[in-house]
Amino acid sequence: MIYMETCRVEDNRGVGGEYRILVLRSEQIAGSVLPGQFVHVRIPRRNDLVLRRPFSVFRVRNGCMEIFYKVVGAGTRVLAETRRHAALSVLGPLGRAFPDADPDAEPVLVAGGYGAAALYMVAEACRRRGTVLLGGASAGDILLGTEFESLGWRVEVATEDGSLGLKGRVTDLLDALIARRPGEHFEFFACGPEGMLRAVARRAMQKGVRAWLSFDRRMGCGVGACLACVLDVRDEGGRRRRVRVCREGPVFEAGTVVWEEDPGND
Amino acid sequence: MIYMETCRVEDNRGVGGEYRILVLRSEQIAGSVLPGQFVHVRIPRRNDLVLRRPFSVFRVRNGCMEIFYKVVGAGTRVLAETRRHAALSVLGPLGRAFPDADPDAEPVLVAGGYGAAALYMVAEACRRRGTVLLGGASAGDILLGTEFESLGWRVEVATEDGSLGLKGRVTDLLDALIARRPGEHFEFFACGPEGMLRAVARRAMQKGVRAWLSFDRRMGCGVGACLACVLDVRDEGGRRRRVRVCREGPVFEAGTVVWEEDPGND
Amino acid sequence: MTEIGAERRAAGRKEPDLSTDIGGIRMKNPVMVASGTFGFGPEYADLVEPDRLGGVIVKGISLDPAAGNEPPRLVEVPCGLINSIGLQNPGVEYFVREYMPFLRDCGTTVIVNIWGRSIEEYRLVAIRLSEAGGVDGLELNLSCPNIREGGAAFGTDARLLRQVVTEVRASTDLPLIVKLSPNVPDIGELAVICEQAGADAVSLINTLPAMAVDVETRRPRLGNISGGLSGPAIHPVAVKMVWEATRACALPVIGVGGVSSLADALEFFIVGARAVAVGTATFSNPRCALEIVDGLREYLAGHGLAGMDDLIGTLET
Amino acid sequence: MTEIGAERRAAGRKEPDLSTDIGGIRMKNPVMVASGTFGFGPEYADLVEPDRLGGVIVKGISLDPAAGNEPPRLVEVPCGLINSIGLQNPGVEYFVREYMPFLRDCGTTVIVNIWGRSIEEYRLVAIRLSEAGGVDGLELNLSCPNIREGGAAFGTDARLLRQVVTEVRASTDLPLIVKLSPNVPDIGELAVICEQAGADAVSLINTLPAMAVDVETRRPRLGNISGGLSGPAIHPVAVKMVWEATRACALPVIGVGGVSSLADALEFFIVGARAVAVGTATFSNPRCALEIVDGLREYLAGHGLAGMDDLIGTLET
Ligand SMILES: Cc1cc2nc3c(=O)[nH]c(=O)nc-3n(C[C@H](O)[C@H](O)[C@H](O)COP(=O)(O)OP(=O)(O)OC[C@H]3O[C@@H](n4cnc5c(N)ncnc54)[C@H](O)[C@@H]3O)c2cc1C
Ligand SMILES: Cc1cc2nc3c(=O)[nH]c(=O)nc-3n(C[C@H](O)[C@H](O)[C@H](O)COP(=O)(O)OP(=O)(O)OC[C@H]3O[C@@H](n4cnc5c(N)ncnc54)[C@H](O)[C@@H]3O)c2cc1C
Ligand SMILES: Cc1cc2nc3c(=O)[nH]c(=O)nc-3n(C[C@H](O)[C@H](O)[C@H](O)COP(=O)(O)O)c2cc1C
Ligand SMILES: Cc1cc2nc3c(=O)[nH]c(=O)nc-3n(C[C@H](O)[C@H](O)[C@H](O)COP(=O)(O)O)c2cc1C
Ligand code: FES
Ligand code: FES
Repeated sequence: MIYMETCRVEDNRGVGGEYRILVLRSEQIAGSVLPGQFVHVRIPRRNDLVLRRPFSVFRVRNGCMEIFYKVVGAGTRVLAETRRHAALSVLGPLGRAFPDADPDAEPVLVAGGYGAAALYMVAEACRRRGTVLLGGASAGDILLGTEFESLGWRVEVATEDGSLGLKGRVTDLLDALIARRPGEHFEFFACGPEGMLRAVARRAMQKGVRAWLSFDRRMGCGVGACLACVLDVRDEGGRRRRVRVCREGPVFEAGTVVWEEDPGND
Repeated sequence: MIYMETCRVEDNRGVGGEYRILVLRSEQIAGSVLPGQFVHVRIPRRNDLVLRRPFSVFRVRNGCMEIFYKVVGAGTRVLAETRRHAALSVLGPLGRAFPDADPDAEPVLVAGGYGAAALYMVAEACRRRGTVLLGGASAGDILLGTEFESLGWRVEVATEDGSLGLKGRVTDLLDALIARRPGEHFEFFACGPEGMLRAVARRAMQKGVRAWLSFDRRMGCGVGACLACVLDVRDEGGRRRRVRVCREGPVFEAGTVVWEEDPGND
Repeated sequence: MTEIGAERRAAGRKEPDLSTDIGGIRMKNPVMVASGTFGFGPEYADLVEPDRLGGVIVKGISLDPAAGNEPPRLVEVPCGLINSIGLQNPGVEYFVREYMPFLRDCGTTVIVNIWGRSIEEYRLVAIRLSEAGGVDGLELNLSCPNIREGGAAFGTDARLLRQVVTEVRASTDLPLIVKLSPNVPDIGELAVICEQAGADAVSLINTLPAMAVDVETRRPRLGNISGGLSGPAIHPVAVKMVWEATRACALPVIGVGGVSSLADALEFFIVGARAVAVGTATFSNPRCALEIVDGLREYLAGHGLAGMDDLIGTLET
Repeated sequence: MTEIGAERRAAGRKEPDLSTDIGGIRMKNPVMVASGTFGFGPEYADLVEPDRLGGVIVKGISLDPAAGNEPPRLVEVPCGLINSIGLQNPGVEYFVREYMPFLRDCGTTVIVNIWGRSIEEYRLVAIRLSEAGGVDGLELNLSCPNIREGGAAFGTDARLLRQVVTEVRASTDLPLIVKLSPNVPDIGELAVICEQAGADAVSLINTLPAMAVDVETRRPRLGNISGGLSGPAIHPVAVKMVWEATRACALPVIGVGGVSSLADALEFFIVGARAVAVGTATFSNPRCALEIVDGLREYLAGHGLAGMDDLIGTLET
């Protein structure tokens, strides 16, 4: 069931750099959202912005749903200025959640930037704790490390400029992890830029690991009506199909995705 | 000289009903504005509103220029929400001022609704004090009565619903005044809805009184470039000319205005 | 018309009558959802009760499945958006099998928007949908800026327009609405051709051809380079076109383009539209069309109008 | 072009070269102010140094004085405005006598927009302005939605278009810019006709025909019933048209429509415009064009581009 709910802003705080957490009082959506689902938020006061903005649900606490967002453009700038007690129209929960983790596999969460937000509920839900790999351009883009640790996950970090953790990419951490534990039966859960997802998919396919990827696409309706957010996948029969990230996704199994360009060697 | 000035909001307070006073810190405009001139204010934050909004300058005090406005639509609604310390872009001073009052005449200010705001600086500037006639739909639309009185003007009031002063129109007050003092040499200064201006003009022409009318027209540029705000007048030679309210006006001598419809009997 | 209105008023304080008729298509109220913005029917079911809508206009259906254009397919611009979906759809057979059962039962008027790469394709889709049952009308999309073959050409070339409407008309008994291209100097002329060729209504407007560029990468913001502009930005253009069309011919006109509030819909009715369709606004407010229905009822009651006939085409000039 | 660019780059960290050339009209930078939004020259003088503009395009001038349409002449709509000024102007004689002295001395390129009710009127105005001295180019307005005779018809009818351009071309040695109507299915075709008929450039776009209704009074919001839509709302439509025109013909194109920021101007340059003109945005921000000039200089420097030729038409598709 998708709801359109008017949510009060309970909090809207900066958490370093361009990152912020928006806390929304919600009955219906918070009560039913699953890990990996997202919501579609109407930007208040700016009539020139005709589209909602999609955000993963970061977590649900005390009857509130939280969104962990980065200020990148006009819409998120307005959100950043939105004060406590303001009312926001939110559609959700939208999309298909990450599936339950395989109890026989060691879960590895791979996050690029605010992708970490989409994986936090997975980390909460997994019976088994595993490793979280956090990547970003710089130390400021490494998000939620302590939160994942408090949930009992092992956290490893890579930054492209070397300002925190390994100097390199999050997939370098993944390579190292795979190399360190050759016999391990892994399951990957990833959210981040498409290049990162592709790199994770490539490793998963090479090693025969199941990998769940959460995609980011320009969205119109968020509910499957406009066909803006399509992605090409193969169905069981190997037939190429064009599906909607907002409805059949945003989570897809790596093996089903048809990559626009060859995954290459990254 | 027309300036484009970024003005800080020093105050923005409700003064009853839909009426508010906006106090703007201004160096350039406040330093040179004359009675009857107006400013053109950019509406902040609402990118969908592409036009500025014109407002008479109500008064200048302590290096601030004040605007007395009524909340009527999208732009004034946003203005009403604008907080202290916000910055507003203001163009001004614009248009031609009321001329200096004739020292040999008894000045009569005739105001409909927020038209009173445009006449306040006239009341300040006149050497001779006279009568202010304030009209409006209801008691709440009678504005600035005590302020005019503090300046030493006699104030008379008419409301259409009779909730304050005479039940009737401001022009009924004018008729009574003229009847009361048949030998008096008057000069009228009027600002209000076009119907009221027309009625004032008719009386002025009948009695041979000089009347200065301040017009309200939809404006684009405010400086004479777009030709949106035209009004038909006759020049000295009696030739019909189409002039710009924002540049040649907003103040016109009643006798020069070509009325679209016959002034009629109102 | 005014007589009927007077009669209704005389009948006392009845609820205003929102029903309307578009070239033989009866609708319980004149507010529909526009093609391409409401999917194939069930997508918004959790949020919008379809039986409270005047009608649903289904996303464009073609003979064969179509994959549409490459992403990105949507870009937001001031007070609007540009889409280059490219008429992706699963083809008429799949549509009839998978979606018509829902649509037949959804309790509202169902209009199917159709398109083809040739007149023959238009004809075959029309025939298939006429047999399907449950379709109340067809909307011929002759104006899509997003497909290379056919598309807008049918809607701008007078000769082609006459031909495609005539041939589809001969192939189906369903009421036929023609969705024209706004990219023409004289929309009235084309509306008259539709009328002569046997169409039952026209709908105006489709999106305006448009384009946006990422100035950092210097690449188009859409996979397809250009697309069609919709949303509040185009509403004043649509109002003008609807007004012109209603003056040029007797066909009922469906007003489409930038409707996001009651006032937007009222403008269309006042200039002469017999129905409106809400498109882009649904993305931001899924219940926009329903809110307009409620607002319209209040407006009619508040203005002493007994029904839509007292409102439609009452512009005073 | 790229060679020149490379040379310039080699010459070191020089200021980028903003100068451009529109069909023989040299301009110090490619940002002008659009016809009808900057008056006859002096109106904005207190706020905008004209000698820092690329050029001023004067409000439409006709042979005889014209009173224009009845007020209200302007209505604000989402991200735009509709105007129905109706080409009010004091006539060419008065213009030359009263305004040309200011314009001759204002230190920028002066383009005069002209219109007529017949081809003969266009010709006579062109001749008078050619003799006046100080006019750097003429812009033929063949696309005004606000006058009944002539106006847009010249810009949408291929035959008339060819005729008016040919005849005006024969009457003047001034560079000739044709301002086309956006209300056509294929702007490229019309641009080619302008090229063949001897025009030196085209400018795109004029306003889109549009209309707004007061839903309480049920009257048009404009005295003239309808008018032309301008502002950010039309920018994506203009970008598409400029792109089409630059691909269809070799004429330089002036991009007009909804420019209110550096990014808007850059979009025009990237799709191929050799200059832009700022219209409606000047009302809200009189210094908009000047701010774009400054922003453009920074953009070129920041992106290692030596001049406009390194930017114009560099869309990667
Ligand atoms: C399923 C999903 C989950 C997301 N979760 C998060 C999250 O948890 N935290 C977070 O910070 N961001 C998230 N994003 C990205 C977020 O939607 C964009 O950053 C945001 O829409 C930018 O809006 P803007 O107006 O500030 O930027 P602008 O660039 O001004 O936006 C203009 C348009 O582009 C779209 N857009 C811009 N960037 C993106 C993007 N990366 N992906 C999709 N559309 C985009 C906007 O929605 C809007 O329509 C998610 C995106 C998707 C699709
Ligand atoms: C010279 C002049 C002086 C004015 N002085 C005052 C004043 O001192 N106090 C005050 O409260 N109001 C004054 N007004 C009227 C004021 O400009 C409008 O009330 C205001 O623009 C309404 O804007 P809005 O967005 O709230 O309303 P909307 O109706 O949403 O405005 C939409 C558009 O219509 C225009 N518009 C709306 N009403 C008017 C109007 N009455 N006159 C001209 N344009 C209008 C707006 O500027 C805008 O372009 C003056 C107008 C003029 C021309
Ligand atoms: C995402 C999207 C998809 C569309 N698909 C179609 C379509 O398949 N067939 C069609 O005739 N019109 C289609 N349209 C056009 C709309 O039906 C409508 O004519 C246009 O968007 C203007 O209305 P609006 O401004 O209310 O959106 C589409 C519009 C959008 C935004
Ligand atoms: C008030 C107004 C008056 C205009 N007058 C003319 C004119 O006289 N001649 C002309 O060719 N274009 C005229 N235009 C059109 C503009 O030059 C320009 O093409 C159009 O407004 C689009 O640009 P913009 O969106 O930047 O305003 C006028 C536009 C406006 C808003
Ligand atoms: S966003 Fe509309 S279908 Fe996915
Ligand atoms: S408002 Fe532009 S000329 Fe007066």
